[in-house]
Amino acid sequence: MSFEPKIIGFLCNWCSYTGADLAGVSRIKSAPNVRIVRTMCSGRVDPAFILKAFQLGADGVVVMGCHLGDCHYQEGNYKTIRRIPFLKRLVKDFGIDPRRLRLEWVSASEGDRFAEVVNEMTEEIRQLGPLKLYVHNERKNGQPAKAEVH
Amino acid sequence: MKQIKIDPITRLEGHGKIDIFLNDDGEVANTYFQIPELRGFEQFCVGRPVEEMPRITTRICGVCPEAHHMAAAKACDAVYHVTPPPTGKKLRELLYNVFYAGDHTTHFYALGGPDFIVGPDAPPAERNILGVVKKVGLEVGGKVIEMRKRTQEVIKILGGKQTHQVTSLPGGVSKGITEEERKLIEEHCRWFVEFGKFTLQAFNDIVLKNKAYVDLILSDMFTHRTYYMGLVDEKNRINFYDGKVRVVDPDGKEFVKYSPSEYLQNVAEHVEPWTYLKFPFLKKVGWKGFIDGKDSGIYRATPLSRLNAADGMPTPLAQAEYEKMYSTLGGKPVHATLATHWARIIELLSAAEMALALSCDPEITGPKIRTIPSEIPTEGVGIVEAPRGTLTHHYTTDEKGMLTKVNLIVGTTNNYAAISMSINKAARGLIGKGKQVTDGILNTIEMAFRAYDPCFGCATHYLPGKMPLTVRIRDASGTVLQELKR
Amino acid sequence: MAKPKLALYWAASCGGCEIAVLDIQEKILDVAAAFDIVFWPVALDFKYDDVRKMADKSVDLCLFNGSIRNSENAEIAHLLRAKSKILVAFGSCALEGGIPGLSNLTTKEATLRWVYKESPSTVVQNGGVIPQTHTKMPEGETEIPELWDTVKALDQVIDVDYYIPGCPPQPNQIWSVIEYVLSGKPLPPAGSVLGAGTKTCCEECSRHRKEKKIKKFYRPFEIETDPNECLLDQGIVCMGPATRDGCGALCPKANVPCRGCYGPPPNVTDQGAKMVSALCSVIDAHEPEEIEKILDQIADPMGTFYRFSLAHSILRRVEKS
Amino acid sequence: MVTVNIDGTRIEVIEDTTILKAAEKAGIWIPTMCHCEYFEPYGVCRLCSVEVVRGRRSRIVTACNYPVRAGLTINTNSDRVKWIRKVIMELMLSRWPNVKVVKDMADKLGIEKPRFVSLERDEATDACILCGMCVNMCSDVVHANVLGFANTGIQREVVLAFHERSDQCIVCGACVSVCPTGHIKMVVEDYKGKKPEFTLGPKSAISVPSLQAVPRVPVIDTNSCIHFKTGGCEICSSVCEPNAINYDMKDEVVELDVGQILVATGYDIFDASVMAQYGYGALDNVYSSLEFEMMLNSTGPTGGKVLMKNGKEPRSVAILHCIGSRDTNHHPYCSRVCCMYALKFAHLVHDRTDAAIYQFYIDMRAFGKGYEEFYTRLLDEGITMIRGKAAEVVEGTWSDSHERSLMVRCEDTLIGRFREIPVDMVILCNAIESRKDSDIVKRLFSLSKSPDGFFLERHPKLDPTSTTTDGVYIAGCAQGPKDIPDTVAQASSAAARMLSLISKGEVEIDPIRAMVQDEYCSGCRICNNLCPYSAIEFLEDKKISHVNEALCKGCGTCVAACPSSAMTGQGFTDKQILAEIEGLMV
Repeated sequence: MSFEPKIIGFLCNWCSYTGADLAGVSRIKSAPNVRIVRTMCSGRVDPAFILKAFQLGADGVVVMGCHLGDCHYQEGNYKTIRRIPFLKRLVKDFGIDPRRLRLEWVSASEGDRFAEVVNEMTEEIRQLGPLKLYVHNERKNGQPAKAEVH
Repeated sequence: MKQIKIDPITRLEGHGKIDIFLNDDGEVANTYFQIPELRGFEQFCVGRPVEEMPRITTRICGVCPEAHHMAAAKACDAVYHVTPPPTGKKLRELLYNVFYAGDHTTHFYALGGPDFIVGPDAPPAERNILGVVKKVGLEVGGKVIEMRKRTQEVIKILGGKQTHQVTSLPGGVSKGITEEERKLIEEHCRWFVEFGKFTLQAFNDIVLKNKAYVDLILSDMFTHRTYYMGLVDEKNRINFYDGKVRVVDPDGKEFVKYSPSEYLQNVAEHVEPWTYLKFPFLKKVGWKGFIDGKDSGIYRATPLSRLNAADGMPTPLAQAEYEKMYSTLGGKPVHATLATHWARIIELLSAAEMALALSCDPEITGPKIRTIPSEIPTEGVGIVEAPRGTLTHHYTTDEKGMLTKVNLIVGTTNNYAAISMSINKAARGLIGKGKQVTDGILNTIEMAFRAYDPCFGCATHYLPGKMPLTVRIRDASGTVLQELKR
Repeated sequence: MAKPKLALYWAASCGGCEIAVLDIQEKILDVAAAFDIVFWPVALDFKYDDVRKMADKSVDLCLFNGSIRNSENAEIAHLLRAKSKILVAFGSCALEGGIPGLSNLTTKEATLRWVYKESPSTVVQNGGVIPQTHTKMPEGETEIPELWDTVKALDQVIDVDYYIPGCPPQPNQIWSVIEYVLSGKPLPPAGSVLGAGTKTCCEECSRHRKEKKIKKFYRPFEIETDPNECLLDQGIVCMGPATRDGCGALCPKANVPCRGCYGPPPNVTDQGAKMVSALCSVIDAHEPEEIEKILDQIADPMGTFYRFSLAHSILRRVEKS
Repeated sequence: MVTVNIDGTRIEVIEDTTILKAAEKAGIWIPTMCHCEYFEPYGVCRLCSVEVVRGRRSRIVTACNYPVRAGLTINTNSDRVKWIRKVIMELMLSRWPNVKVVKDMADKLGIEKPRFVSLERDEATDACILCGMCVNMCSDVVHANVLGFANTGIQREVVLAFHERSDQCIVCGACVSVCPTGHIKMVVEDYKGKKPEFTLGPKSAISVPSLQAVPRVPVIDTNSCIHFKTGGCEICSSVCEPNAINYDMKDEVVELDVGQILVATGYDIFDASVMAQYGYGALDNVYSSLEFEMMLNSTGPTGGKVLMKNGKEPRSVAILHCIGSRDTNHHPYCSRVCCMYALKFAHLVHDRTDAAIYQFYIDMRAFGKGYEEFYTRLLDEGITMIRGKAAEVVEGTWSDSHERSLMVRCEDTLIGRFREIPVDMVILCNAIESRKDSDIVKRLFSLSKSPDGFFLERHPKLDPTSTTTDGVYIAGCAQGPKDIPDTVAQASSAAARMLSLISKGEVEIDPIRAMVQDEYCSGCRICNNLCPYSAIEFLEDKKISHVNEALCKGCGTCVAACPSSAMTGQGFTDKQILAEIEGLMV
């Protein structure tokens, strides 16, 4: 049984989420590994969400938003390009391969691109293998537990 | 083979612990004074911006954060090749001297004092600050607390926070003082000087007038012939904040005098597998194990050591007391560990005088408090005299000023070997075949190293200031034969 | 009626918290008067065994400071938890790991290697010695606790009833809590933070704040700052906005930026991530390269944003590579 | 007013009107060869010479520029006048025997053959007769001053200054238009670029933009108008009696505050010239649907006649479906309207000509009400339906002659044969595509586009007229190809939606909004700058930030940025999202 990466995807409501929807409607094949969280704008994605996703066992996180200039809220995604790349560094400092965190622009009309990104990332993460973090030891049967490992 | 555990004594980075091993005929085979914890600042500070060190290293010790704050600040200056403007330097020194006065006070009254003022054999229930109050008079307790309060107030003004100061930056300090603040500080400093005089007077009346005490001080059990280390100014007078490190040999002759950047040529650290704390020694003499004398690299860095290593005090009143002490105890150097208490209160007075002088210095309220570094940061060593020993901070950074190497030799560490010896000596003298291990024994052992005011004794500054101590005598199998609790 | 029983303990910490307790000055005598202090190794001669002998829940209030760094710390933490009715995580270290928590940036191995083998002043004989938990000495075996690889906050090891933040907690705050407890008023819901506000450091900071727009970051020593303007507005990374109030904004008042010792505000899970989000948002640039350039000026993000909270952050520690 | 007597008739005219005008008024013809309404008469041809009698004295003057005075007596027909004209005409005829205007004038004046033989005899039919009208036009009217006379006597000639072509010439063609002999010609040199969108017949600088234009008034194309180039001409205003022409009129931007907007920006037609195989833009008589539509228009350039470039009626017409539509290389979608207008074209061509009509289709989509019926009716009209997309259009020859014509090649999938069909005219059914500038519009209203490039509706089934932006609606081909009834339906529904809101007087907004929890906000002002709708204000008195819920659109950027999490996003709170993540990870 090969390793199936768990990827959390934060999708902006207006472009990427619609794009993902389109991919579905147009029956475009894409890996089932990305589990989608819808936010109104990629600018809503708090770095803490991403770290939390890793903490809870996500092998990768992808944030998708409108192309620059296309933001439904004028410039929400400009906040995103300031946060995510910097968070990438932080994630790297935490010892997590920065390739596990992605920022992608997918517009409402790019169902195919959505699928492409998802497939590509799934493959990449599969290559990287499962993410092992110290915090994972703190979870027992899904519930946070007092750490056993030192 | 029996084993005696004393646990916990108290702490530096954990809780001190004494293992006393008895051989089969009940004689002390050996003693191990263990420091069971390590927080590894040297390692996790790597990668931090060097200018943050004065704010990070304060957390090494919450009792003497000022010392680390200053050592770090001086190391930063060295790293950035800047000299603080006069006002900046004086503000730091003022803060430091006030801290000294406060720190020595609490130690003397809460910890060292009781042994003498109340008496070493007095029942432990009375051998604490309250006992001191009873003996010296009610107002003393209040005075001690007020001393703390006043020093804390000054420190808060100069350091930004009472504990874990923040104001020192590479090239100076972040905050100057107003004339109003200066006035307030000056007033406090005058009070400190008075308090210093009062303390020496009390010591004089109660201890020196008591032959038994003087004998105790000079007794062999509390004597070690070692090297002595201390920071001195260009006139070889004691200086807590700045200057060169001077080391004198057991005969009191100058052995070496080096500037901070040369510390590596002169000091090295020995590692033992049974404790997390390292044992510094004089590199040029070498590590010969836990023995004293001229051939052993073991040295001491205590108030007494500083007095031994210096030719005098920087201030008049203290200088007088200095001379008095040596004349009383038969000239330099003094090897009697317990004399450290005396030396300590002389330093107290000196620090108070220094502080007063600085607080009256017209430059102290000057506007130029910081020089902005312009050179590429490289490497630097900062050394100050912590109340409990010479404190060394050594940083190396990349061209951005991010730390690549950190090495620290903390005050008490200097005395670790000496303390171990003192304990060993005391134990050997007290525990033996047929001798009952009594409370008195515990206290005497305690006195042996309490004099060093070890930083893992910081804790014992506290009211009511009794050293917690338990002795369990176990046989080899570990079953407790006898338990003693004070 | 009998006085309530008070216990104080420190694990891996610097002792500053205890000093802070003393810094309530003369009121310390009131505390001594009001409480029956049953355990305070730094001050009173009670031993672990005494505590072990106590009945469960016999201690009314336990102030626990210091992070959990070795087997001994953990053991006592569990012990005191069992014996105490109310156990309070006292100070940054107990709350969120504090400065020692920065050890989670590195590993136990690296630390031991540097301290006992590589540091310039250390003498390395025959390959070097590293302290062992058990050492056979000629006279017998000595024992010291095992150093942990990861520093933990107290509530990662035991359940904690209340939290008092600060490095150290400010004396006035400590006193206000003690006063409250003595007053016998009903206690706040378990898990609450005491001795601090619900807002942020900015609340207590008197500096004038403008709409945030940052073009360049400076390090505290690089510029002369205007004592009346918000430090962040002047490009100095200040943790104030993401730090709970209660300290009285002492650091900004001393012209140095806040480093976040009072921990995250009530609703924030991860102080560092929050600060990253906030800071990045106010960068005044649109071009990726330019943004990159500005963000590069932030020295040591990990050590700054997680100065006190790393051990209690979402990811706890840096993964060993 | 003065009274004059022309050939015995007395007429009243305004003083100083020229004799020529006066005579015209009296209905008397005076021959001229260099006179033109638009510039000052300068009497070079002398053909308009008349005899003016004052008292006893009489003299010959040129009628074109001689002002009348009270009591003048004018003879336009005296022997003396006739003789003069005869001589002038004979001289001209002898020099330019084959120039039409000269010959015609000679006939008019009853001259068969000149008595002279000119040394400068010029046989050309389009010789320059030195009337100078071009020169005057260029200088007096156009103000370009490019043309002028050189030399004198028989060497006289019209030239460009220094015989050089000059940048002064704006190629307005005014000289061409006045040249009586066609000596001056417009020559199009090195033709560049694709042809202008619509090219049936010439178009003047001032014209009614389209026949359906509202208001239906002419506008001046400042790019081609002479006046806007040289400041000259102004002929239109000189002929416009109500003086309605105003050259100073400028475009003005009018700003309106509106609560709702209907985006009905329509469509562009697919540029067929990118499909070289159909020869659009390269071959004559290959028209786009829109061009042909124009041709069919009764008020169009051909008055509704179906004509080829050469003015003849086509003998056969090919209508090619799906040019750019249903074509993976261009637009995969069906443009929906082509099949039906193609049938309409066929019907009208059938109506107005005897041409044979071929439809090349992939398959017929007559889906609308009454459409299928129309289709069957067309079949009865005898149109040839060829199932198979035309492969290419090439130049060919007409079957029974060597006459050049067009040839459509295709595979007839019904008979499974490859066919070549010669036709005179080809009509392309261009695809409907989104406007070139639709991206700008899209950003302006923060809309989204579907892959086909048309604006995206909020929901394809349940909400086809409104968009993701509150208060902005779409209708017509901006949303996707559709025919008139569908467009009208969609537009009306959008209008209804908007009206309902107006009558309601208040708008409902999503509950998804950011909100500041005052008890947690310390006014660090991180959020203040983040809101593109400036919904976040800083309350100086309370020293905290506040969200104006009416302005907030709920993007949540400020929520993510708030370092104290005092800002919370209703509907998307940290709690909710974190719970969601947890749910996803188990």
